[in-house]
Parts: sequence; C-alpha cells; structure tokens
Amino acid sequence: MPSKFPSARAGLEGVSGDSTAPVAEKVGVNPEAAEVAGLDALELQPKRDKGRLGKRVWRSTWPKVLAIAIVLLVWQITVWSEWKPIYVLPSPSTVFTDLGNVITTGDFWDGVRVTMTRAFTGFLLAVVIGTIIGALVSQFAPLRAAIGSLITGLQTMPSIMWFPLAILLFQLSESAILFVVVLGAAPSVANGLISGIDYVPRTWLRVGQVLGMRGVAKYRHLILPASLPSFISGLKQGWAFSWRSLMAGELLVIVPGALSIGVRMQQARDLSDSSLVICYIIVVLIIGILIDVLFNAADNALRRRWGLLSS
Amino acid sequence: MPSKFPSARAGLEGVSGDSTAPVAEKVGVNPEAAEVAGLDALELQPKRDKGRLGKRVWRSTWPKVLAIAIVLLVWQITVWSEWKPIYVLPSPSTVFTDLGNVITTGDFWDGVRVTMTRAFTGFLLAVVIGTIIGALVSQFAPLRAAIGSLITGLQTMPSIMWFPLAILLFQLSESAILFVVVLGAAPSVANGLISGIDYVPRTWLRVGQVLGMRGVAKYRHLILPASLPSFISGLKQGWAFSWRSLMAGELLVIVPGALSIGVRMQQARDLSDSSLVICYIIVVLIIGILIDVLFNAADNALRRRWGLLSS
Amino acid sequence: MSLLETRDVRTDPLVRLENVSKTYGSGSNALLALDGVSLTVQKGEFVCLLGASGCGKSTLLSLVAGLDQISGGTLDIGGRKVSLMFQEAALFPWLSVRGNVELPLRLQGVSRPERRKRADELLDIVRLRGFGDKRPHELSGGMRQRVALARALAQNADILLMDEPFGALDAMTRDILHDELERIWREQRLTVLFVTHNVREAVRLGDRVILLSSRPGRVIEDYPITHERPRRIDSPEVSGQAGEITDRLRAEVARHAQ
Amino acid sequence: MSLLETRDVRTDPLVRLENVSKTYGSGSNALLALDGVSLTVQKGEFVCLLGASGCGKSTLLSLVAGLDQISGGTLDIGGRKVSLMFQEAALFPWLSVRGNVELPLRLQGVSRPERRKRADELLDIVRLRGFGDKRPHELSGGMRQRVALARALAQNADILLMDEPFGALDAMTRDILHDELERIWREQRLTVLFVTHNVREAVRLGDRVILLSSRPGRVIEDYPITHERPRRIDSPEVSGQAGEITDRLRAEVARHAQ
Amino acid sequence: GGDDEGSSSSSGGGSAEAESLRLGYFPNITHSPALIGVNKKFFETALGSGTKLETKTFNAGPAAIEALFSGAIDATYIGPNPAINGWAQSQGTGLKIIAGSTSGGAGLVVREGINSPADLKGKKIATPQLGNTQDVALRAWLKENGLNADQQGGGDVSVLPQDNATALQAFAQGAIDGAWVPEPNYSRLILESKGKVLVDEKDLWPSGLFVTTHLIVTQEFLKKYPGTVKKLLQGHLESLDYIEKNNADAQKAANAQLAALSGKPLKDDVLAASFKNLTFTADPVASSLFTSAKHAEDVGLLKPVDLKGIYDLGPLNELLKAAGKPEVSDAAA
Ligand SMILES: Nc1ncnc2c1ncn2[C@@H]1O[C@H](COP(=O)(O)OP(=O)(O)OP(=O)(O)O)[C@@H](O)[C@H]1O
Ligand SMILES: Nc1ncnc2c1ncn2[C@@H]1O[C@H](COP(=O)(O)OP(=O)(O)OP(=O)(O)O)[C@@H](O)[C@H]1O
Ligand SMILES: [Mg+2]
Ligand SMILES: [Mg+2]
Repeated sequence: MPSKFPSARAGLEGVSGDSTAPVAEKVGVNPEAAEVAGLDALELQPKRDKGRLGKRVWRSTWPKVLAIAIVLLVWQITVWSEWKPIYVLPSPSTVFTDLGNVITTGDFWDGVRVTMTRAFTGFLLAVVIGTIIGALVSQFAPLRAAIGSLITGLQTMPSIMWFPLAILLFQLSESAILFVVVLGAAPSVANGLISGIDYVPRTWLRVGQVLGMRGVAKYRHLILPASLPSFISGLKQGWAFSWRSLMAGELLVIVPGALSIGVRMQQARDLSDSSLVICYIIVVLIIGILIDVLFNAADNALRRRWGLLSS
Repeated sequence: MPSKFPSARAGLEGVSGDSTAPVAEKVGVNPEAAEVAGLDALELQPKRDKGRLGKRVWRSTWPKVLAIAIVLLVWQITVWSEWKPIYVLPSPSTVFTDLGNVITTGDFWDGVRVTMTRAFTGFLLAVVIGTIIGALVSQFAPLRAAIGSLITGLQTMPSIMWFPLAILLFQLSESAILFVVVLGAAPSVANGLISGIDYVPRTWLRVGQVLGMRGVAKYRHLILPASLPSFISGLKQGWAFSWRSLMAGELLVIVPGALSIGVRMQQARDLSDSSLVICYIIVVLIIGILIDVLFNAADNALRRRWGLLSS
Repeated sequence: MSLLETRDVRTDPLVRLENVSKTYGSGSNALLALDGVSLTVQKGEFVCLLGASGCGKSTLLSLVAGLDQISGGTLDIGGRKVSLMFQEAALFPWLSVRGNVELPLRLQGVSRPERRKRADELLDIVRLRGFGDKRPHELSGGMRQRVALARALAQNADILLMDEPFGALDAMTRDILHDELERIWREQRLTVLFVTHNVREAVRLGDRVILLSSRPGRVIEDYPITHERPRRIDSPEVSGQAGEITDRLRAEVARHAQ
Repeated sequence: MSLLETRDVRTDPLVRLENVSKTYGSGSNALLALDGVSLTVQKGEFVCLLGASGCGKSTLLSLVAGLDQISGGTLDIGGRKVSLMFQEAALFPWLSVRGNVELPLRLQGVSRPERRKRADELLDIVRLRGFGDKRPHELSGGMRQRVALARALAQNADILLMDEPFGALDAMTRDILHDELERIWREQRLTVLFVTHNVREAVRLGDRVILLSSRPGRVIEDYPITHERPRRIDSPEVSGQAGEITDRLRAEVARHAQ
Repeated sequence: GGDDEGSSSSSGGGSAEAESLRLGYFPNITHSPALIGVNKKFFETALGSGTKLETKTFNAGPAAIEALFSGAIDATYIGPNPAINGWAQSQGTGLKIIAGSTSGGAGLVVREGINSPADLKGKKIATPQLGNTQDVALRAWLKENGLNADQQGGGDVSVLPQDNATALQAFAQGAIDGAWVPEPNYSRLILESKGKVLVDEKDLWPSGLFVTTHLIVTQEFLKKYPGTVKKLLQGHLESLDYIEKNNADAQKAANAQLAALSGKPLKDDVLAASFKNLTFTADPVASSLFTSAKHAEDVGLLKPVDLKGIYDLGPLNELLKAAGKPEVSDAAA
C-alpha cells in the first residue's frame, strides 16, 4: 500500500473497476496536473511550492512565450509561403525592425505619454461619472425606467457619431476628446455596477438592513464590496471602450508636436504601410495587455479575499 | 391604535423619538414610496397590484416619457436661444420631419434588414466563439496564462485596425464585415464568461464535484447557470462592441442592394447634414435600446428565478 | 438576581403583534406563512419560539425586524433598535472575522481602537480569540455561527432576535454560550426573541416558551418558565418541562402530518 | 434485521484512513485541522462522528469525498461512489426544488418520467410533497436542509457522508427522518458517515460513535453501539449511553478550553 | 455667377483685425499651400503681430465643416465637396470660398488588362466617398461611356466608396480592379501598386484645370474681419508664389510639415509625382465646381442646390491686382 500522499486511492482505482466513481479519479491527480484541471484547481491547488517564486513566474511565463513563438512561426511560414506579396504581409523581422525604430524615438514616447494621459484622465472621469450614474439608476426605480436602457443605447453609438456634438460643445479642445472617451466608457462602468448591485444576494441586503445601513454607509460597506467583482469587470470593459473611443477621438484634435498613438495609427493606415500598421497593432496590444494585467491583479486579490482562490 | 396594515409602527415613530431606529422608518413606508427606495424595493415590493397590468405598464412608461419630454424641451430651448445657427443644431421638429421621411422609405427598412442581419449573424458567431474561448481559457491554466490578457488586449483595438487583416483574409466580402464584428464582440463575451466562472461560489463547485459532474455536464448543469448573470452582462457588452464594430465595418464593403445603416450614417456626416446625423443617432439609439430591453428581460427572468426579485 | 427584579420591567410591552398575518407570493402561488399571530413581549423579557420546520418562525423574526412587510394585523416595536441573528451566518466574505464583528461598531461611529477592543472582547465571548484575522471561508460552520452571534451582539440593540443561533454547536460550546448570553441579557437588560428546535435549550433560557402551530403559523401555547435562574440544561426541572413541551409539539406536528 | 446480519458485511473495509492529516494554508498562517486520524469503516456500517465545533469533522468528510487533498497519510475508499450532504444546504438557486433533487438523476442519465417519479418519492420521504415547484429561496432553513438530503439520497452512492443533516429540524421531523434514513440505509446497504452535535442522535443511529478531539482533530474514542434496532431516541438505553459519551465530550472540550 | 454683390460687400469694408485666426487644413499633399505657408511662416508674417494664428488639422472634410460651423475654426482649406455640402446645409449662410488652392491630380487607375471603358464591365472601382468629386467624376464618366452604376454599388460597374487606406490595400490585393482617387494616392497606386492610368481627370476638363482644394471662411468672420481675411489671403498667395518659384524647396517644406503632423513623410518619388500632377493656383476654377455639382445633381447624388454667391473673390482679386497678376473669376463656364 503506498504510504505517502494521495496516490493511494488512485492505485485502487483499477481494482475497483467502477468507472463512474467521481472521487477516485480526482484524488489520484498529481498537483501539477491538478493545476491544469482549471476550475478544480481552485480547490485542489497544491500549497507546497508557495514561495518558490522562480517556479511560479516560470509557470505563468512559458505559456505566453510559447504562444508568442507559435504566432511568430505561423506568421513567418505564411510569409515564406509567399501567399501575399511582402508589402501586404511583411515578415516579422521587418516589422520588428520598424518597431525598434519607432520605439527608440523620443517622439514616440511623447506620443505614448499624451495618449496615456488622455486615456487615464478620460477613464477616471468615466469611472466617476459611470459610478454615480450606476448607483443612482440602481437606486431609483423611475430613473431606471427612464434611462436604464438608454445607457446601453448610448454605448452602441460609434464614437464617430459623437464628434459633431463634441465639437459643438467643446470646440477643438482636449475636452472634446475626453467627452468622446467618457461617453464611450461610462456606460460600461455604470452597467457593471448596476448588474453587480442587482445580483447582490438578498441575504446580505437583509443583513445590511438589520445593521441599520443606509445611504452612503450602505454603499460604502455593503453594495460596493458586494458588487465589486461585477464592477471590476465593468471597469475592464469600460477601459476597452474608452481606449477604442480614444483612438478615434484623437483624430478630432491633432496637436502639433507630440503625435498621439491614435494619429500615428491612422497615419500608418493612410500610408498603407503594412509593416507600420502591424507595429502599432502590437503597441496597442501591449498597452491593452499591460492594463489587463493590472485589472487581473485586482481581480485575483479580490478573489483571494473572498476565498475563491487558494492563497 | 391603527388596526390595519403596516402604518402602526410608523405612527409610533414620532413618539419613540429614536432617530437611529433602523426598523421603524422602514416599516412605515408606503408601497409606492418603497418602490422608489430602489434596492430595498427588492424586498419590500408590494405584491398587491400584481395583474393590474395597466398600472404596471404606466409605472414603467411615465419615467421614459418624462425623460424624453425633458430632453426635447432642453433641446428646443437651446434651439430657441439661438446659441448655434439652425443648420448646426437643427430643431426637434426638423429632425423628426426628416426622421419621418427617412423611415417611410422602403429603402431604409431594407438597410435596417441588411444591418440587423449582419449584426445578429456577427453577434451569434461572436457568442459561439467567445463562449468556447472563455470556457477553454477558464478551464486550462496555461491557456489562461497564454492568452487570457490577450483577449482584453484585442478588445482595445479599434475596429478600423482590423480592416487590413480582414481584407487580407476575406477580400471585400460580407465575411470581412463579420470578421471585424466578431473580433469586436467575442472578447467581451469571453471575458464575461471567464469572470462569471471565476466567481462561481466554491460551495457550488464542491457540490458539483460531489455530484460527479465533469466535462460538458459540469458546464451544462453548473458552470453556465451559475455564471449566467455575468455571462449576460458580457453578452450585453459584447452586443455594444459588435454594433460599434459593425458601424465601422459596414464602410468596408458596400454590397450592391440596400444601403446599410453604417453607410447611411457615414453619408449623413459626409453631407454635413446635421439633421440627418441626429436622425441616424436616434435610429441607432432606438435599436440599441430595443436590444437592451431584450437583455433586461432575460436578466429579470433570471433574477426572478434566483429569488433576487420578487415575482 | 432575583426573579422579582426581572419581573419589575415586565409591565412595559416592547414588542406587540396583534393578529399579524403574512402571505408570501400571490394568486395561486400564495402561501400563508403566518395567520393571526398575537404576541406581546415585555421589556427585558427572554422569549423562546418553538415550532415545526417551516412553520414560520424565521418569518416572524423578519417581520419584527422590519425586513418584510406584514400582510395584515398590527406590529409595533416602538421604534426600538433591533438586531437579528440570521439562521444562516451570512457573514460578508470581503471582511475578516474581526471586520465582520467590527462592522456594526463602525456604523455606530465607534473609534478604531475602541472598536478593536470591543470586537476582541466579543470574539472572546464566543470563544474565537485568535481567529480575528481569518476570513469567513476559513471557518467551520459552528465558528461562523459564533461570529454571527458576536456581530449581532456588537449592534447594541434593545431587541435581540435570534434564529437558531446555536444549531451548529456541540453541547459543551453551546452550554458556555448559554451562560454568556444569559449574562449579557441580564446585564444589558435586552429583550430577546429566540428561535430554536431544542426544547431544553428553550426551557433553559426563556422566561416564556411560545409554541407555533404548523403551516400557517399560529400561537398555540405560551408556557411561562418559572424555574429559578441560573438553570442547568441537564437539571431535572428543565428536562421535565422540556418533556412536557416536546409532547405537545409532537402532537402538533403529528396533527399537521395527517 | 438481526445484528448478526449487519455484522456479516463488516469484514469488508470500505473507507480506510491511516494516519491522515490535513493542514490548511501554509507558512505562519498554517492551521493543522486533522492530525493522525486513523479510521476504518466497514461496508454497510453506520458511523457517527462527534466533536467540538471546529474540530475538523467537515474537513474529514471533505477529504473522504475527495474534495480536498490530504496533507499526509493514506486515504482509500476503493473507488466507490460517494455522496456528501453539506453542512449548508447549498442548493442551486436556478433550479426548482424538484430540479435540485432530479439533478443527480439527470447526471446518471435517468429518463425524464422516471426521474420525476423518483424525485417525488424522495420529496415524500423528506416530507416536502407539494414543494417541488418552489424555488430554494422560498423555503425555510429546515426545508432546504431536507431538500439537500433528498438530493444526496438521489445520488444512489455507496457511501453517504452527512454533515449535520438534521441540525435545523424540530425534534418530531427529525425523528421521522431518522426512521426513514435507517430504513434506506438498511434496504440499500449504504455505508454512512454521519456528523452531528446531537449525541442522542448519534447513539440512535450509529453502529459506532467516534469522538474527535478539538483542534487538531484526532480520534480519541470509538464507542460501539450495540443496542438492538429499531431504537428510540428517548429510550433509556440511548439516553444512558448518550450521557456517558456527552461526559467524555465535555471533558475533551473543557481540556481544550484551558 | 456674379462678381457683384460678393466682392462689393467686403472689399469696401474697413481693415478690422481679429485677435486670432483659427485656420484648418489637412495633412495631405493637396493642401500643400497650407503646409508650406505654415512651415515657412508665411501666414504668421502676413497676419502680423496683431493677429495670432492657430492652426488645426483635420482628417476629413466633414469634421472640418463641423468645426467651422460650430465656431471652432474661422477658415479652412478644404475640398470642393464638403464646401458644397456645407453651403447647401447652411442654405448659403455658413461659408464663402475666398480663393482656390489646388487643381488637378486625380484620375482612374486600373489594373493591367483593362484598356478601355468597355473592359470595366463587371469590375469593382473604388472612390473616396459617395458623392464626392471623384465619385461624381467617375459616375459622370461612366455614364458618358454608356456604363451605368447605381448608388448601392450595383450596375454595369460596381462603384465602391471606400476610405483611401482601404482602397489602396484592396487594390494591392486584387480585391478591387481600380480606383478613382486624388493625390497622393493617385501616384501611389501607379508607383507602388503598378496601376495603370485609364483616365487622367485633367483630360476631361477644358483647360486641364479642376478644383481639388480651396480656401473657405465663415461668412461671419469675413464680415467682421475683412482685414484679417485679406492678410490670410496674402499669406496664401505668398505660399503659392513660393511653390511656383522654388518648387524643389516647396516640396521639401510641404513634406517636412507633413512629417511633423503625421510622423512620416511621403516617399520622394510619390512626392515628386504628386507635385507634378497638381497645379497650385489661387484660381478656384469655379466653372469646374459648378459643372461637378451639375453632374452630381444629374446622377442623383446632390439635391438641387443654388451655388450662386458661394464665392467671394473680391479680396483675392484686390490682392492679385495689387500684385499685378490676372484676376480670377467666379463665373460658371
Ligand atoms: N421568501 C419566501 N417566499 C415564499 N415563501 C416563503 C419565503 N420564505 C419562507 N417561505 C415559506 O414560509 C413558510 C415559513 O417559513 P419560515 O422560514 O418562516 O419557517 P421556519 O419556521 O423558520 O422553519 P425552519 O425551522 O425550517 O427554519 C415556509 O413554508 C416557507 O416555504
Ligand atoms: N478552507 C479552509 N481554509 C482554512 N482553514 C479552514 C478551512 N476550512 C476549515 N478550516 C479550519 O479547519 C478547522 C476545522 O474545520 P471544520 O469545518 O472541519 O470543523 P467542524 O468540525 O466541521 O466544525 P463545526 O462543527 O463547527 O462545523 C477549523 O479550525 C477551521 O477554521
Ligand atoms: Mg427558520
Ligand atoms: Mg462542520
């Protein structure tokens, strides 16, 4: 009989011959494989290699590296196959040379700075406005009836349709850009909050009521923490919307000097410079991924607190 | 002492003089006012006028009517104030005359049909693809590490940047439009599902495990229903993304026949016809709102089933 | 503490239900959970509620706490502060154990060090010293129930409603908490409405034990418990009266089962 | 059914724990929940587990059910099908009461009419006939627990793990369910591991009553219960042995409290 | 047309000066006079210290018109189409064309194997935008050659309005068979995608001239600050002069400004080819505007619009006269 660790039952599995046994198969699983089992991993995650930082980093890195390697390989093979002329589908090396050239100019980083400043300002504004609207709409039934659906309606509007209004209200200022960004992102934030609030378990609401929570305290201590998961996913969507709106909105006002990412992207397209287009796709992807990593960190911290993830 | 219905304690409230009393205030509230109290209404909703359909419809309609009336009024006043020339900010009557003219042409409805067909096809495709990707990503840890963040990254890409790739892969066909729509919407759907799965309470997962759920059965009977709220909100966001992507994507290919809504919007802008632009903003808003109403119906049915809403 | 002293305060009706009824749902789906319940609880009284599963005990507490609206009759608690310990622990997962206990204190505006001191005291009372920094999901079922008790006590309410508070505890831990609860009740002159399935527990703690009938819930019996405090749960007096009440309860459930 | 007949099957060890330990968390935060637990349950045996709140009873069940991994020792259930009734009812809110009970049957591929028949039978057994179309949130705490019991029974498992299944029930309903559970156990030759805080219940039902020590959980006593079945919970034999076990338990909790 | 009312209303006006002039233009080679004027500071010099120059750039005509109408800019370089649309939408109250800027530089480029209009049957041809100059030119030309094309992309020839970037890529990949586009894409299709010129639009117009870009101002600004407008025109003319006299330097200046605005200059061969195809002139070639509008009406892409009074060439002609150059006319052909 095996003496150590959970392999004992697995050993017996063949003997029992009961293939419907839901348990035996589960226990025999080794920790690394359990990791792979995804959801089950939430429960079965091995605790032992905590602190072995190197291993942990490696484990979250190799799939990324592999994925990138595969993409590059497929790309290069497509290029070699000469399926399309090289000026339509440039090779990875061309693109990365271009990318290298682009990101080594200070001008590019100025553009990144301009764009990120706008993105963060706009997003923060959208979060504030979206949160307030979401809270109000979920709180007051008539308001919900009045503008609940309008929120999603606004969201489906292409940013470009807001340009005339943005120009009308804010002339050609930075505010016009922010306006477009906020209109793009705030509905997601509001919707995330509303849906989170709608799904706060009844029991918790009742507990809050018994504890005498009301008004701001209720939001601070009950509604917000309880709807945080949905709120965060609303923020994530809001970020995606705000970024997309920004890319369009930046074409509204072009400030000579530092060229924002949106303008550069458009320019690359206008020049039909496919290598440059791919460069900017990569730049935008990387920014998007970096931001997503931030959101995921917040999300994981939350899930750990809530006991949905083994720490 | 009052003899009937819940006003008794309210009557005593003044007497007791205990202003911190969390309960007395709550009970005294009359049903209509409780409705307004929003969240609390979830619990305190009066049951009596069930079936009094007319009243219910009226209750959900008047805020909308009021909201529309207010918007129209503000708009008309702005027009009267002659803040901007009439050709920049047309009056509501001009716009509604135009709108009337537009929607009474069969051509317009053909366009709506074309666009809605694309929207639904694209959205359905996005839902299928997003669901599969979301399920896989949440299931396999390495996949999550590899492409989890990429999903959000892709989402932040303006649809217009996919045009080159769309043409590369699909030439100028309907498929190119669908490609852009799917790329826009699928990440939201996937993200909604992933976040829903991540927040499935541990207890339910354990119940599922004990019941011997695995593979497809686990998704069918546990994961999907449990993550449905978040999934639906992902669908809602996905719809917004797909619609926006569609409005851009429709400019890619003009298929002989009816002029799609996206093309018409663009034309209205190109003609600097602000009245027509507002017409199409209204059309798109209305479509967006109608779809949102569908989503809300699904959401309410769900909340009722889950016991989060009094039926 | 003499019986006379506790009697003193009993002339002051604090919770009064008159002919209260409660219907859930409507139409063909309607369910009459409580029907014509009349009940008066004096200030400082400890009243225990007994009844079959599903007879409406929790419903009654939620009505008194103002969480649900009554469908008929009169309910009056004179605007007192009410605290309710739910049947399920219902702790907030985003707060630590201490955070959960501190929450009512925060809402009362108690200062941070004061809060912390009080929360630690309460955790001591429920025998969970040292568990303050754990999260709710790291506790056993019985431990969670005790945290919920500590949270309810932290509320400093006039009326304490308790829904099977000791259902998930072993006999010994329960005995300890009986003593603690009795002490706090006496010291703070609380009014307690206590739901339980353990008849001996009811007799051990209550000034009165009220029996509810099965669906719809009605008051069918009101036993005053006059044994002198402190009582012991395994004392012959408690056992004796518990036996008597149990028989009555069995008869009621049997009647309903037919 | 004679005792001899039940003894017959006891030569077949079905659940075996040898020196099992379980640690939650790691580092400074680690908590040793179970330490060196050895326990063998024969096929067809009804074993009751007693222990103070937080001593690791639920942990033990979840290890046997394969929901958590053991941190040390050997655990072997021979690949049998296990069904676990959780301490909290944990019903699925998106399914009706009947849907919840039918779920294990669906997973077994039972046909729809068959499923429905079986679910109605089970709801009858737990005395919830007529509640099949309600949703979990429309039930009282005790009713939910009974639905969870019906769901666990629907699983048709070889080993039935029950975590305080009758904690929220009144005495009478509990008695009825004791009888039903005993009948099913006998008819289907189930192996049952039953956690409770009610010592008399343990003596009423069990072939053996196992006592766990407080944190960390260890087996400190293993009482064989030899009274002939059917037993009555208020019979003198049951009360007598329950008293004895209670004293031992009290001693253990008191030891730990120091 | 009439050289009467327009010119008289402003030429007589005083020399009121605005505090600032907000001028719009596109980072596009057809806007070279603006690019060069900004790069070489011709505008700033002409405006003097009294008036501050603020420049705004746009990506497309509609946005520029929106900005003009909402008061965010006072004047802008712009193509004929948006100007006509703006004129029509504002019922002749929003703007005035005060000078020409660029002419020529557009045509139909097709792939190898298409040699005559007849070969276009069943082919896909892109234009920049439904109802714009090139689109109208293509449709009119097709009609002349007995081919029909409807607004929805059907007919003998499929006309597909598309933004320039898409059209270029689609052509490179064979997704379309040709495109009627302006510079610099006209040259790029030829140079980069090995396209073949089927029609050079120059050949379709009497003097080889047709308007591509001109300069417009809001009527309000024109009325209030005729002096400033005149100085703007002064700068504009200097820019045109510079192009005429120092063509190579002008190309460099235009490209430098382009690079500053868009991060990347045009390739030299494209730049040179574009400059060769374009004519930079203060003459707005009014006749081509009227004819083009007429064509648009004919193919149903424009509601009948009265363009009378869209030009106010008085200030320009004063300056031209002072410089001893021939005056220009706003008369229809
Ligand atoms: N939210 C609800 N909607 C509909 N019916 C409900 C709801 N809550 C309770 N009920 C019904 O009301 C009756 C009384 O429920 P209640 O929870 O008060 O019982 P209880 O006496 O607390 O039972 P237990 O001892 O099992 O907790 C039950 O039949 C239950 O089905
Ligand atoms: N997921 C977890 N993470 C960390 N600690 C845990 C976890 N689950 C249980 N524990 C700890 O393990 C110990 C035993 O818990 P368990 O739930 O097994 O107790 P129990 O015997 O079932 O108690 P009760 O009778 O109160 O239900 C407790 O001290 C608890 O704090
Ligand atoms: Mg209850
Ligand atoms: Mg437990």
